[in-house]
Amino acid sequence: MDTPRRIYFDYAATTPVDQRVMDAMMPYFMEDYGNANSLYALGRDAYRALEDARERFAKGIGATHPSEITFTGCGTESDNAALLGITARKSPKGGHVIVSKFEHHAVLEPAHLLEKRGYEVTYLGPREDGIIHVEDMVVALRDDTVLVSIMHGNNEIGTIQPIKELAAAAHERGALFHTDGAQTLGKIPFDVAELGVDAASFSGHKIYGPKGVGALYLKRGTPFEPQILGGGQESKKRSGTQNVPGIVGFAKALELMLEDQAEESLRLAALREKLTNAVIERLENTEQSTTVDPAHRMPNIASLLIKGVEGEAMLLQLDNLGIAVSTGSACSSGSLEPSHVLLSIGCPPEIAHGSLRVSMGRFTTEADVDYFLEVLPPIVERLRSMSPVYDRMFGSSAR
Amino acid sequence: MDTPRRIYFDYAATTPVDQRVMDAMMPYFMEDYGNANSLYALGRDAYRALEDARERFAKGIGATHPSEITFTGCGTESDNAALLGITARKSPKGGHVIVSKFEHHAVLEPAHLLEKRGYEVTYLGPREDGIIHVEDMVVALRDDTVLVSIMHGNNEIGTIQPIKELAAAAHERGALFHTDGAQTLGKIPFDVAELGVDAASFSGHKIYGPKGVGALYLKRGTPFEPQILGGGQESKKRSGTQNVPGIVGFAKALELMLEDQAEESLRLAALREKLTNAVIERLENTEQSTTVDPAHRMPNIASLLIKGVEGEAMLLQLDNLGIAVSTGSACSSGSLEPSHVLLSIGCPPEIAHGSLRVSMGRFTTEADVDYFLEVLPPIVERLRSMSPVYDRMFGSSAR
Amino acid sequence: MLYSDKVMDHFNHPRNVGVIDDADGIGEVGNPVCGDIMKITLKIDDDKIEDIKFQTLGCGAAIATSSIVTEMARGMSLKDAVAITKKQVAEELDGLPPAKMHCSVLATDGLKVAVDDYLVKHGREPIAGEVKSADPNFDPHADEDDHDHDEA
Amino acid sequence: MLYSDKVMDHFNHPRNVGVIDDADGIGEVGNPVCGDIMKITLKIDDDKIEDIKFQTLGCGAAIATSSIVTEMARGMSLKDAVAITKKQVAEELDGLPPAKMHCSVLATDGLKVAVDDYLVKHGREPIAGEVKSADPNFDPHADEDDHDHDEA
Ligand SMILES: Cc1ncc(COP(=O)(O)O)c(C=O)c1O
Ligand SMILES: Cc1ncc(COP(=O)(O)O)c(C=O)c1O
Repeated sequence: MDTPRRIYFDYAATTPVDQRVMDAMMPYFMEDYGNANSLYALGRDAYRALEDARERFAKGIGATHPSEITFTGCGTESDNAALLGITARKSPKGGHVIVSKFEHHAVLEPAHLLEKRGYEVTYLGPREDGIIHVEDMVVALRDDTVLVSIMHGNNEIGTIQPIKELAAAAHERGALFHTDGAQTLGKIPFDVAELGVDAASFSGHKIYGPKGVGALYLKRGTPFEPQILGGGQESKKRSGTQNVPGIVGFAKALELMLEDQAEESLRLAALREKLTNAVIERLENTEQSTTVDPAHRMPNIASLLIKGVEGEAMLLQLDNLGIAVSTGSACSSGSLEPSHVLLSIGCPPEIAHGSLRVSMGRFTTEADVDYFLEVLPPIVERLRSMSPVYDRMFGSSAR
Repeated sequence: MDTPRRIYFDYAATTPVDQRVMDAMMPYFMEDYGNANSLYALGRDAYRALEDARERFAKGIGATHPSEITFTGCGTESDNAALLGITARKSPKGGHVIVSKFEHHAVLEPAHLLEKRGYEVTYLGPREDGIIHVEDMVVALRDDTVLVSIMHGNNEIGTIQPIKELAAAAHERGALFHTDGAQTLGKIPFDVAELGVDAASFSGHKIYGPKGVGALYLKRGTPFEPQILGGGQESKKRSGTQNVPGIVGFAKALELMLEDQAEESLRLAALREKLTNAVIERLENTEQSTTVDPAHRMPNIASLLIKGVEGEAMLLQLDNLGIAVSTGSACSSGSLEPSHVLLSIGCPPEIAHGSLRVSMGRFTTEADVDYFLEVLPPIVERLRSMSPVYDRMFGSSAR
Repeated sequence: MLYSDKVMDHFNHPRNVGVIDDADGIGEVGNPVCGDIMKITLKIDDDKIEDIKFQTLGCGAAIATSSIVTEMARGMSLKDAVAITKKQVAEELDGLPPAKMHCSVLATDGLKVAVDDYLVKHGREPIAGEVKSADPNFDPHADEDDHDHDEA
Repeated sequence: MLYSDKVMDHFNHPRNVGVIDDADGIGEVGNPVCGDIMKITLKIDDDKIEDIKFQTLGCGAAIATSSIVTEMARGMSLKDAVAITKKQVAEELDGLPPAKMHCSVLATDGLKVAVDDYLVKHGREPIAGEVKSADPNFDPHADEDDHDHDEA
């Protein structure tokens, strides 16, 4: 082998910038570099580019008006702003908030902060199928529920929540509804009007846009207290000189995603099914982290539990062969607990340590999947053979 | 004239990305696009680039350790985080904070928020010379003063504050000291050890780096409560997938600034003096916004008061001739009050409306200055001739 | 914030700039402390605006709205002239940025004050109603009376 | 987070993997709930470690520290072997990322438990002191005794 193969299977973590996105951004670094808030020609050009991007982004998510889009510094900032900004304006003295147990930390951490500030927070569990069920949320809703935040697509197990139904049920009790759309934007239909949400968060680098830019949809009239304060940019909703190239790139990236969303999601779902089925077939003691039907899964994320191995070791061995994947193992994050997502769906910690997330994207080919299927089994077998407890724990159970 | 001349005199607002910065960033968009928190090779490459940039940035500002640098989404975010993050950890129940009256809104607005949260805030005025004097700060300091935030270089009038002396005096009373270095970084010496500050804020796009990236220096041991919460990136001080290209570009931009800082600041100061003196000589009723000596001025900012004209009108007329400048006129910002900076140094509103900031930079030439000096007088004279009150207000006074 | 082409045209080439020396009506409104001040002088014949000129200290929108209002009012009856609304002025300019809408008030107010100035001088009832006229405290170099438009 | 080249070398090419069938001392520490578990088997002669093998379920650092500790301990006296510190293990690997320092405890603990196992079996006083041995509740398929290392 001359050049080692390099296969990227971690599109859910980040994506390369698409060449066409890069081309769209380029003029705004060195030529049309103006501050969008300046009145002279260079500033007006930047302003026009910014507002054009806002319009296209708004259109891409089905927003009624461009002013409903606030550009931010990243998906995390958008999530933080949604939770803290909406509660601070709607119910500054406290109240009840619901978030799901398997939200991204960008939602969970501000939820913890809200608790410190005197709000009550319900952490709503998914069922074993990896889905947040409307009936469960309805039970958790209270008269003083201010805000519900439930993610659209889960970044680890790839399940899709019934946002439309959840949002409607929340509204029925007078609560506002936010969804974290970082993983689903552009990959499956995401239309704020259709979903009926009041707020939604997005991140540029998940869809072949640049890092360092995010977006927050706030439906007109949604109460919101800005979280980054200063010069009053973004209609006072987010201060700081706007990252014009990043924002232009983000809008372009979204348009590209939408261009072939239907075909691409079918293509990826087929690859996901092939990969998942083959792994389970070829490797004993291996299963999907949830058995929910494919209709409720994101097309691009395969979430596997490889029992009796530790995720980081598997990841590093795959990396030796040029394959980039991710794991919910605690050891990969330096924490003691494995992925809170897997624990939330009832996966025991000793199994969660061996989780493998294979996430695919624009440049994934069937050959990549084949190569993965070729190299994974020997790696797993070798690691299992090095384990002092594999036979004891799993040896008899699955044969 | 074939191509109209285009002269940029608003470097204090934003700068073009330098070609060498662009080159440094390019590999991280489409090739080394990994998430710096991922364990596989692509992630490790990004991590290395990130930590290398952090080290170089730390060195560039004289920080003792790279971990003292937290990268953020913009200068505004850094300022917000410094004010809110330090107070929240050091004195969560309230206390006394001092900021100057002519801080950027990115500092003033969080100061207002602190007031709402029960802190007492002293807004310390500069003297007429446009400088915050140590003696004045000493009078304002109290036993319960938690934090003082005074900017290094003022973005409108270009005065440089005696940060070293201010910080030392604050420390003597047990207060922490933050400075907003967005305008001075790279332009005049900025060494956190020499200045003795506990925290400092910076913005990438002010020094030929990209928009959408900022930095916050926090001296080791400085109490700090993170303001953007989530996955725990940046040693838990700022969550969100790091903008690797932006950060790499920012570090490169700083290095380039430092390479020729001494010569460049002399070159620009000479241009500034030439421009200022010539404008005052050629146009009646015109003066600098402060008479402080050049040693206390940033080399690149000329701040002029052109009496009897309104700043936006002047700006747009200059723009017609291809010249981009800025003004502290209220009308340029859509607010009713003209620049709080000019008001803070005792400039009457009717004069402040006619302020003109000419800020120069890497690509400014003497020919640019000459062209400006050629076109400004007729513009001012025409606008003054259109004013119903110019003769009445200024006609006799300055002849 | 963007100005329409028409605003920029009127800003760059303002119509009817100046002062009518033997004006029949004079209106001065605004306040230099707020950044804009406008003066309108009228020549009136048979309750019609025969000639109109303006001077304005102010931003792009202030100058453009002043300019357009002189074009709109020329030839109008006094009654029609004072009925011009700020919305009409903005529309005539193909719109104004929201933050600049207040500038169109300056222009219509100046016109109203000038018309009433004419009527009052001729012993007639003012028809424009209350408007904020120029702040009498703005001019440090002038006598108190200098800028009282009723007597200018 | 970056592993040193030496960590990666020991992770990719772990030394002394396996189980000594007729081991004199056996140590099993860690807990699959926490993600890592390590078993060390020793062949001991004249209070010296003649042979040493390990098995580890765990992350890269867990495997590498297991591997290096077997190399360090081989040929050592029992007294010296139990004195190996986690710091020495980390240093021998050219450092460990801070978040992974706990892994080096696993390796030294495994060694200590194995040495004491040998001593106790031979009616002697243990010398390693208290260490956390494998959690007896981790194995749903085994009898309680199966994984009590004292009797394995
Ligand atoms: C579901 C979800 N929400 C939020 C984020 C945060 O996005 P960013 O890292 O761009 O801040 C991510 C990705 O990391 C994500 O997967
Ligand atoms: C002094 C000062 N502080 C803070 C900022 C804010 O930086 P940014 O717009 O990059 O957030 C700026 C520039 O706008 C500035 O000049």
